[in-house]
Amino acid sequence: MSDDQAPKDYKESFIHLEYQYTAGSATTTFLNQVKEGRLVGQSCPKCKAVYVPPRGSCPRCGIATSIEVPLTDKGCVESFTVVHIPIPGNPIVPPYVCAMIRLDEADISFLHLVQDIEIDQIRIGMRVQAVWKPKDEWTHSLENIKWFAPIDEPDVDVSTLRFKPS
Amino acid sequence: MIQAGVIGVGQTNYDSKRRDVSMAGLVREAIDKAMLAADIEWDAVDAVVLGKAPDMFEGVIMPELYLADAIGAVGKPVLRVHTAGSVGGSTAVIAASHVCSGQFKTVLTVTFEKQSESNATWALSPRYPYSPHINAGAGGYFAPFIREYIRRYEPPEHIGWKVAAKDRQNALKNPLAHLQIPGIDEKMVSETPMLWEPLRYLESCPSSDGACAMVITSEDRVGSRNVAWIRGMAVRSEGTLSAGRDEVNPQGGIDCAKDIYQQAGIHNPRTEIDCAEIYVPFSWYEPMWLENLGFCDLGQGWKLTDEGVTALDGSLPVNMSGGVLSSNPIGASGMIRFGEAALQVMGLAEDHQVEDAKISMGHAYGGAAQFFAMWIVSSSKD
Amino acid sequence: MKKVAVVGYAQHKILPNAGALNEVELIMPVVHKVFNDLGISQDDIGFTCSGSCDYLQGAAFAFVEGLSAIQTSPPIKESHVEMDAAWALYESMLKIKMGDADTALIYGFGKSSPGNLDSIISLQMDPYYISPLWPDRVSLAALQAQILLQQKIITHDEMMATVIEARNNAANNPNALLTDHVSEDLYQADSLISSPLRGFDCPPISDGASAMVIASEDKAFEFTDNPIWIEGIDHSIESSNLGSRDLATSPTIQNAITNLNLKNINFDVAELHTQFSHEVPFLRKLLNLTNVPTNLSGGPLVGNVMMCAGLDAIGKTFQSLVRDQSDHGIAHASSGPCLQHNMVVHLERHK
Amino acid sequence: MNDSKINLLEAPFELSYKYKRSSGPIMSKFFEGLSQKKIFGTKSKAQKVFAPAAEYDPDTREALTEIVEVGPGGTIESWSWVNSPRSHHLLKTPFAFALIKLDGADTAMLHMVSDCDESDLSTGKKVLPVWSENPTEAITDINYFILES
Repeated sequence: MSDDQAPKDYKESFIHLEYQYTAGSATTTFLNQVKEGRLVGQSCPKCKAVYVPPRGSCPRCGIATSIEVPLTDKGCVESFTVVHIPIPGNPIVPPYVCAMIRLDEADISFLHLVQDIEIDQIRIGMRVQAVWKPKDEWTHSLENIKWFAPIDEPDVDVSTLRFKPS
Repeated sequence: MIQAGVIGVGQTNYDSKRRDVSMAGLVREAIDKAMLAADIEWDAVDAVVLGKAPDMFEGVIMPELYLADAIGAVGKPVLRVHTAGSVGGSTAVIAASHVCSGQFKTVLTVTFEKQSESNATWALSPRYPYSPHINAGAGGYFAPFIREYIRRYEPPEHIGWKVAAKDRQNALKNPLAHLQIPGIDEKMVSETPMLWEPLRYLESCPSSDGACAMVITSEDRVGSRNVAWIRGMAVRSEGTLSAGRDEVNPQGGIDCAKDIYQQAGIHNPRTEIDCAEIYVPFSWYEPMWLENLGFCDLGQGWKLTDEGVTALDGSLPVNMSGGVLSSNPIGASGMIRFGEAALQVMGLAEDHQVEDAKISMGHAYGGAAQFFAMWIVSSSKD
Repeated sequence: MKKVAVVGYAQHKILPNAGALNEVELIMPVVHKVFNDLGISQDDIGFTCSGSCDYLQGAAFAFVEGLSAIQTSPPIKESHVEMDAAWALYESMLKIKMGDADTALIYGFGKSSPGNLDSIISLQMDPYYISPLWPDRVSLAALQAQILLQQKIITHDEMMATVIEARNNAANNPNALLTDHVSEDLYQADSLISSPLRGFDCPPISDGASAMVIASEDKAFEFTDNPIWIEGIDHSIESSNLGSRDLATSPTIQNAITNLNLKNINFDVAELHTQFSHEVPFLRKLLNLTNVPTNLSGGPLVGNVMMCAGLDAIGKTFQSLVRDQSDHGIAHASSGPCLQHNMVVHLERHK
Repeated sequence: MNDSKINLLEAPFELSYKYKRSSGPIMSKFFEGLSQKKIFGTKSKAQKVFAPAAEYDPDTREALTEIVEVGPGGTIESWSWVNSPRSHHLLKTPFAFALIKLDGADTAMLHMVSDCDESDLSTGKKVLPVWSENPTEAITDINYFILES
């Protein structure tokens, strides 16, 4: 339990717990599509907000998001940060760009990487598209998308992206 | 509603590692100080309310069970609150609710974190199946919101440095504060390494061990004690991944602030509130929250910071104690804001006292800027 | 002080493994059910409070995920206890009594199937002296059972009768997880997990969620013709030092009896948060419930959703009083090893 | 959303951390003692002896500071026999969790009893600690207790 190198002022207490993760139906459905290279969101039957990745609910309305909405793998950078420090357990070498990616037609963003561009050229509103791994490496994970890369389209005014219920 | 007030605040000294005490010892240190300040004995305590952030920080599940003896709760009701980073604030609100409901006369409340027991990033970010390696810690999560604030209102770059330097200068007047950086100034902050653009090392909160406790009592038990009257308190929550949220200026924060101002009869917070302890874990959150809390119009918060309004000698001092940027035992960080607000109107803030402070605000937020807890305390009852 | 009534309650069917359902998918149906029963929506709710435990499924901030099941636009007054949702009810009641809200939604959820509950519960113990020995929840409960048996406060036969009765009662509970009949022979043949507790004496690993709505005196009759009043509610905790407790009695239950003045009330029904069979006769004797129908739902022995089973005891008592038009019910919620933290609720049908 | 037809994604994961525990002055003395095969308790103002050394008296709520030596033998107050140890148990052969009141103490200590049969156990039986050969100043410096022969 304790390790001889440890300084005198604390003792190590090892806690090891094993779990079985189950993804739930909304996430399973989404990741099954991701494995085939498709991004499919879900929309709220009431306010029509489109969620990706879907988690099975619209927290605005407190109801299930039952309608599947196929999405493109294009979108824009809603905002971003440049990570300069190594994060324990994260194999990506800094500096790298972690961005809020808002897919076209989606009403929330998710975090992903942006590459294939000089870091100081990245800007809010920049248009990007997913760069997928080779098909034979696809699994049930958004890591099938290596990162998002810029595409030659005019920037978006992100203030127009705010969701308005229909 | 039954009137309630804070009659004692107790804080440990905050440090990166409080290896001199056990978890129980840490919590008890704050409690002993709060009870001494309140001048009460154990038999006066009717209930205990404990708050802290995720159990995974210390690897102790539902720690009120293990801490029952140390927090003096045996034979008494005890409640354990967990509302993410806002927990210290919501714990204070719930403790006060115990009194305002009329169920209890005097309540002891305590919050803590012993972050040195684990690594916060690990404890919060185990690698779950199917999830990509995107997590970049709390700073990585909040930095994009800050960048969006900067895009909207185009403040100069030094605003973040200024907040970071100001709060650490205040910490030099608070012997309990974790970070004590002699000679701290904007230049020193600006020369520290970039962590999560636009946040530099010294623009980010530390990881601390510490505990904060308060004694809250009803009007009829105050006696001749020095008291910070609770004039308004509220909580608000938003859904995490909810379409239409504005993470830069969350509606939950706006609504929560309006609620406490209305309870306290405050029409113009900028002129009527003498000072505020606001949850600022990353420098830019000072101007962002000043706007969210209605101290100024949107886009004007950075100007208040820039003009020195929020400095200890400004007209609206913010984070006189040094704030979260100087001490951050996560589970307690919100209650420290609430307790420091109380100390100001009790005139007990010593070297970081705002002269003649009569009305002050305590604020905490947590999660994805989605959980809010706030209160207004005053030296006068009405 | 304002009076507070329980006006609605819904429980998810208890599942051995709700794998297909994440926390949102467990919570949302019960919240909708209780809203639909009352003809209300989140807009009618003044305060929302939940109970859950991160470690059950191994995810920090499980409650944040769970909140996605609730309508949060506009932002809501909301809080969370890392406790059984019975304590979320307690907090909500304080909010109503102080006038901060007229109504409250309470929900609890727990999935014990993803992890190893035995080892998880070890981490509730003193982290220096006890949890490094990894005592499991059954062995800890068994230490109290042993003392109760030795001191003849309860008998083996009472434990067996409790198990048989729980299974029989479960037949009337559509949400129960275990409904198979257990005979005396079957019980006797069951192996000891941690003596004196057999498998049948322990609750099943359970997944589920429940929701409740409570309301102030002013609002209760707007929602229902059958409000059930929280006539009394009391909770307190015992020492964390297991070896300093007298496990043959329960000072916290005694506190509740005194504080709620329970001595002279003739209860029609009781639901106890008794996870292990020996706890049923023990608490029935302490609470003077020997002749009171107890755990008509089957209780935790037929379905034990962690962080929810205490709220369920209150909810089931509410349902009994409404269904049977009876007057007085008593419910119990508990937390910690060997009934360390106990809540007792006196529910009453008439105002 | 309750579509049982889809093949659910499932995968194991683990939470595995080394926590760094600091014991404070009272428990540090207790653990130091264990590494020297001594068991310390704490004595309250009312002369009640808590063992293992408690930091606080649950009833009077006082901080306990007076250290007294107890044991190393004690008596069983309650036990629970584990015939088939489960994955997290430290002992892999049948054993009991037991509440043991150490000689000279007024409160019991939770630990394990092994090297016996269940039928040998009863309340009031005397036990002795089996010390670890490699003490680490932890509660596990006592491997378990055995019945006094």
